[in-house]
Amino acid sequence: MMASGNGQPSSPGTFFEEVIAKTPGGEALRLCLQCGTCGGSCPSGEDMDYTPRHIFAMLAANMKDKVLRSNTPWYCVSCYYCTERCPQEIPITDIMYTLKRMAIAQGLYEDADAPDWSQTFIGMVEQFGRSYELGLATRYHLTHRPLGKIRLGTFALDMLRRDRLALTPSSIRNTSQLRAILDKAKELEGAQ
Amino acid sequence: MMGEKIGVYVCHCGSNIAGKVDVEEVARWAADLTNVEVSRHYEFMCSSLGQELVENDIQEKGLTRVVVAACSPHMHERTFRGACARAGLNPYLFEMANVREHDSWIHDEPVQATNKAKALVSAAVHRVTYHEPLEPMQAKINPATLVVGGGVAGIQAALEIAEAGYPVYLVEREPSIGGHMAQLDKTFPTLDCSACILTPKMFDAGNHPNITLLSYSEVEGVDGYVGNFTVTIRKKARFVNEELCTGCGICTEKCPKRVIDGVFEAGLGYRKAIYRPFPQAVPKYPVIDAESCIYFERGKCKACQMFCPTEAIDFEQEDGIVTVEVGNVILATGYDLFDTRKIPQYGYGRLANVFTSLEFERMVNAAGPTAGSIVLRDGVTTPGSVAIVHCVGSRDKNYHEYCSKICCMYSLKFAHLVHERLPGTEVYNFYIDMRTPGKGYEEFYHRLLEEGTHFIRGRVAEITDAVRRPGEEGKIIVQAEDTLMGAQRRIPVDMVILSPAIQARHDASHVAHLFGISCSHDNWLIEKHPKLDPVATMTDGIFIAGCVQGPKDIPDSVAQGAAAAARVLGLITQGEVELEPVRAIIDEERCSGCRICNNMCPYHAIDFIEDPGVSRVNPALCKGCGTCVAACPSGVVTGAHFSNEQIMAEIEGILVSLDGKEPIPEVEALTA
Amino acid sequence: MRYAYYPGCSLERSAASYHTSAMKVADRLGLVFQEVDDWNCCGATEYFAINLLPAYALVARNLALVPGDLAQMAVPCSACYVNLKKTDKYMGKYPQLAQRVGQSLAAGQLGYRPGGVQVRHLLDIIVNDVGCDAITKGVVKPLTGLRVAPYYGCLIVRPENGFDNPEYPTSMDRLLRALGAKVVDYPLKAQCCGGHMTQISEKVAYELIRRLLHNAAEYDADVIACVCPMCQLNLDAYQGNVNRHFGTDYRIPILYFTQLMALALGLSAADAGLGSEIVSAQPALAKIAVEVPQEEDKKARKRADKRALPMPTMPDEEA
Amino acid sequence: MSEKDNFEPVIVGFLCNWCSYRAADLAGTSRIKMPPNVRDIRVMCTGRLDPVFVLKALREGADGVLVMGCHPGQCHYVEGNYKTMRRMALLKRTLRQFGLEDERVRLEWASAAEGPKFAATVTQMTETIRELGPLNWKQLLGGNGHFRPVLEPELEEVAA
Repeated sequence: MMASGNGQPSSPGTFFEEVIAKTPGGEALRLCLQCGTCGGSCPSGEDMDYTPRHIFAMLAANMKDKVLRSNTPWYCVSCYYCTERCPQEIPITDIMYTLKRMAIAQGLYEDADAPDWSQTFIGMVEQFGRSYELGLATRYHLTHRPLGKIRLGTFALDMLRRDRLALTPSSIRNTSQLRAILDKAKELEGAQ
Repeated sequence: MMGEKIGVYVCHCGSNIAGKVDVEEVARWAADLTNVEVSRHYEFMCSSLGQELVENDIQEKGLTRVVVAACSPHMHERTFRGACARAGLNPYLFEMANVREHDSWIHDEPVQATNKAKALVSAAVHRVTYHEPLEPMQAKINPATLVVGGGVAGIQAALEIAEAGYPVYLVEREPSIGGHMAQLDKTFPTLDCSACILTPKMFDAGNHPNITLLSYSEVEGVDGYVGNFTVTIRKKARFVNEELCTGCGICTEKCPKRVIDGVFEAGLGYRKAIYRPFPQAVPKYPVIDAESCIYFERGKCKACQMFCPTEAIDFEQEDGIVTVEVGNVILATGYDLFDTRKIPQYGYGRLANVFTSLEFERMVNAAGPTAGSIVLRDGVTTPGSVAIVHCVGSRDKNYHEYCSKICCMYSLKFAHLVHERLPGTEVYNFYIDMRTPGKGYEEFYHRLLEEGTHFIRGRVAEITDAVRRPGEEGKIIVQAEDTLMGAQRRIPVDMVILSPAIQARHDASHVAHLFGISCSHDNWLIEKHPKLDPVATMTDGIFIAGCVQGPKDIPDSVAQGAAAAARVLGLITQGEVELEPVRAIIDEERCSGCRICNNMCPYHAIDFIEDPGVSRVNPALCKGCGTCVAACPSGVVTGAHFSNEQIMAEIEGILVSLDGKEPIPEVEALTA
Repeated sequence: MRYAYYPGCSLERSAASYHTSAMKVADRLGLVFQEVDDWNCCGATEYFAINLLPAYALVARNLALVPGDLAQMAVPCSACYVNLKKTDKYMGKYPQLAQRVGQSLAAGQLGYRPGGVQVRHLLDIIVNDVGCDAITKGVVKPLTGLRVAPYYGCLIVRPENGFDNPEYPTSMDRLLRALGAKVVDYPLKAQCCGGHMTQISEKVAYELIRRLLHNAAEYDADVIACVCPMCQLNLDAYQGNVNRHFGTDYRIPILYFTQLMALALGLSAADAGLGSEIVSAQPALAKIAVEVPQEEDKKARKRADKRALPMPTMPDEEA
Repeated sequence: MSEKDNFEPVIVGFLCNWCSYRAADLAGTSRIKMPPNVRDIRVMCTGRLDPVFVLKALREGADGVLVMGCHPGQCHYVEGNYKTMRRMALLKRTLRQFGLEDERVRLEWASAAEGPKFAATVTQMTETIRELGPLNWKQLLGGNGHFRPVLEPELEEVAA
């Protein structure tokens, strides 16, 4: 019936509007001042293709391909410093999650490491209801990063020696209930 | 009530109303309402032609009531009441329907906006039928004025009024007038010395025959209304007899107790327990700070008393209460500095060489704790690099959403002072946007560009001493995104100056409440109109000037002080004012004397009269809120201009059926 | 005091020492923790990157499983804590999200009303419900002489949780002081440990870990105390990798705050879950068995010259 | 269902002159859009609000009543809004006994600076009433719509 506030929901269907719509509280993105507090605060900001602030300028310009192909969302460590410090209260960490989801959904990412790690992790959780470090690590490293396995080896060995890696997966009892919940959620999300 | 002749006028307000509301249709529709004699629409009702339309109809058609559907009554009620009065109709037989602010400007759909306009017009027509002629009350204006706050705005206002020949009471909370301006060294953009231009004004204010200076005093209570305020002021004990003191300063010299001066020296310097904030203080008398005085703590010392040549020290002195009668009040209570400790990532209080702007002002001041040298917290080392951080607590929804207006300019001034005093020192200004609107301000920015200041466009993320890479050891590292480069930068410096937001005084809402005016959600006092009436308030006789209304620089504060004085002088010259006759009246014949209303009244305006055993309203004290009217169990208190029948009629009118369905039968008022 | 208890996947194995010590300490402090039956993974920082609604539904299942008689839930892992707390908060803030999460839960015959469970970090419960005074009373073996760097990391304080300052938290400082330890006040205590970056970009992750170790070492910390299994894993298990990567030689043991509590409360090394840390805590802990005289604070302010300018005081400053 | 969809609620707003009326003016000057369902009546203070006004509005066909005043502690007349708070609480209790949904009568605060809050409240209130559907006052009272037994103060009868 009406827009909240006097922000003009201009040109619906643009990439910018899509990101806003897919983020709880995403409306605040319209308020970005381009002050750079996020970029200055980010612990991995030095290694990002574009700082978060830069990404927001690109979002406003609907540069979908460049944004989704950048490493920026994947280098977000979810430390929430940006969200906490943002003078306009933009849920920046949540927006990074939205960009990751959109990149995966549209296959628009350059380096597969991070998306694959997330998907491997979630695959485990959906199967067992719990995460399972050894299985996760081996599956991820064997499928995606065979060259990294040597260093992983010492890490895993240290962990195993101190009994900190489970050899068998732990599982919840009611996996069918969990599956039903997640299936319904996926169905609802797909229907949106 | 029947047989009234009502004129209805629907304003187009250019396209402001007519662009959404079908004004012709509203006028046509209103013509059929009961008692409506004439219904018109016109392009600009507030124009002289529009007003003449009303005046002619009153005279030619014998209208007995007038309704104008236009903007908010806060905008033009007075205008149209004037038109009625000129045509010989009592101005209170007029009612306004707000179809602009409350309708055309906030709704998009024309049919719905038109329907709402009809309902609002119908409400006004129903209501105005029950209006009664009222006579405004007259009040004499006491020519004395109270000015609260002795900063530059208050001083200016006090001097203007005093010069015009009228008495002024100037109340200041601190021991001396002067305010924040007295703390500053140079003023932007001209770089003239703050003390040199302010102290003569302070001296004049302190010595003017028409100004009664009440320093170290606070207002405790305010009673009355425009023209006739009674103000109670607490004069805090100075423990120094002003009659005897010559201001020689021996007491301060001999006092053995040294404490950090958190007010005038902004925490960067010390003062004694008996002190004068600064040498040019007005008045010249010192005060004893009882909280740090050794005598008050342990019962002995009295060094000051022993050395005082005129026996002016009086440990027995107590707070005094002064009551003054004034006609008008000017509030110029200024601002507080944002507490930068609320942003822990900026390190203030943890990293020694992070300073606030006011600390730096005192540091560069030749009369300040370092005699003007720019040094680190150790008091000796000069910095080789300085970072100046803009927008600390400003433009940030977590603290203050507004721009503090003066920080860009004084931050530039700081950069200039560092260049001037410490040539070769690197200066970095971190800013979000450089805001330099003002005469000579942008030119000053250009001067700083020439002087070689490094400008980094990016809000500082954090300030730390945690070393990450070589070159950072022993430095304070300022981390920010250089947004013009799109990259994170860490700049190691020796000194950081934070430019904190200016915020409303911590007790601003208390002051607003005391004087019966309102403040915004961030506690700035609210002016009557942000553009056209910036120094008046919604309460007649109370004016505001300077930073109490919002962030301002010195020229603006002075201008407001003078403007408020001009408004007050206008009222004083007028001699009398008209007061709205919106008052409660008790029908003593029917009053049961239950006294419920007596306690309801926040102004103690209702007294119980023992003899006939009824309550009576004192019209001079009543402010017309109507709380007693709503509370009276016998319904015998009438709120003039807001009577039960007027409001009941308005309710009936506003709920008029608009969708063509059966009108609601039985429209008699419930209390009828 | 009774609480529902959500351990999270890490505490089952990789952070078993956290679980063991937390349980023993809780027992000693009279806290009753009832594990949420058949709880599932919170999705860590991964699920939100894949599917939004299923991610919230996954977390909400845990909230829905909390028995009705328990109003509060204790969570030892900061990542689980933030997910559980955020899900509850967002369900309250965004009704459409709450409705769709509700529909998903209904598919598993479950339901949850936002605000139904108050999600609290274990540290919050210990510091604010039990209180440092009560803890001091229970200390039988004070950690005198042990220089402990409290490491909060991110997710326990951000996004703002209301129980501590998101930039400069002090809860654990107070707790460790109550245990008799010498608390190292170092600037990076709420900075990021790198989270899952060890799996994505070693270069980025190792640099983040290095910064923390470097800063703690600069302040002569004997041990770093942490509140999250992810932080512990990154700082402890990757310390060797970081040393190899940068040619450094950090040997700072990383313990859970509950392990230090267990020791101070007089529990055995086994009850404290000691021995599973990869960087040995032996040399550091030797300091508390042997009473060592209290050291001068390395970063203590130099005695001020009389020209020195006064320092602003902090409202929460403690002697 | 379809009737509910076409239903445009009519809500009477009682606004105090100093805060909420000015908040509404501010919303107007700021062009903040909101649904046109709230029609407002200005009173000097919400303290002037006789509970009978609310009943009158409901009886005359309003589907809801929104009362807005200054924030507690910021009343232009010192404490009129505190009195309103008490009166509204009593009124709502009475209305509840008659089976009126609680959401139909609402007391809210808005300072003169809170134009956006005013707009948000109007929007929210309109949506709430739209959900509830039209108010059938007569049916609620099971008679001719008159509310005399409760409304007319006994004193007046005695006096008459």
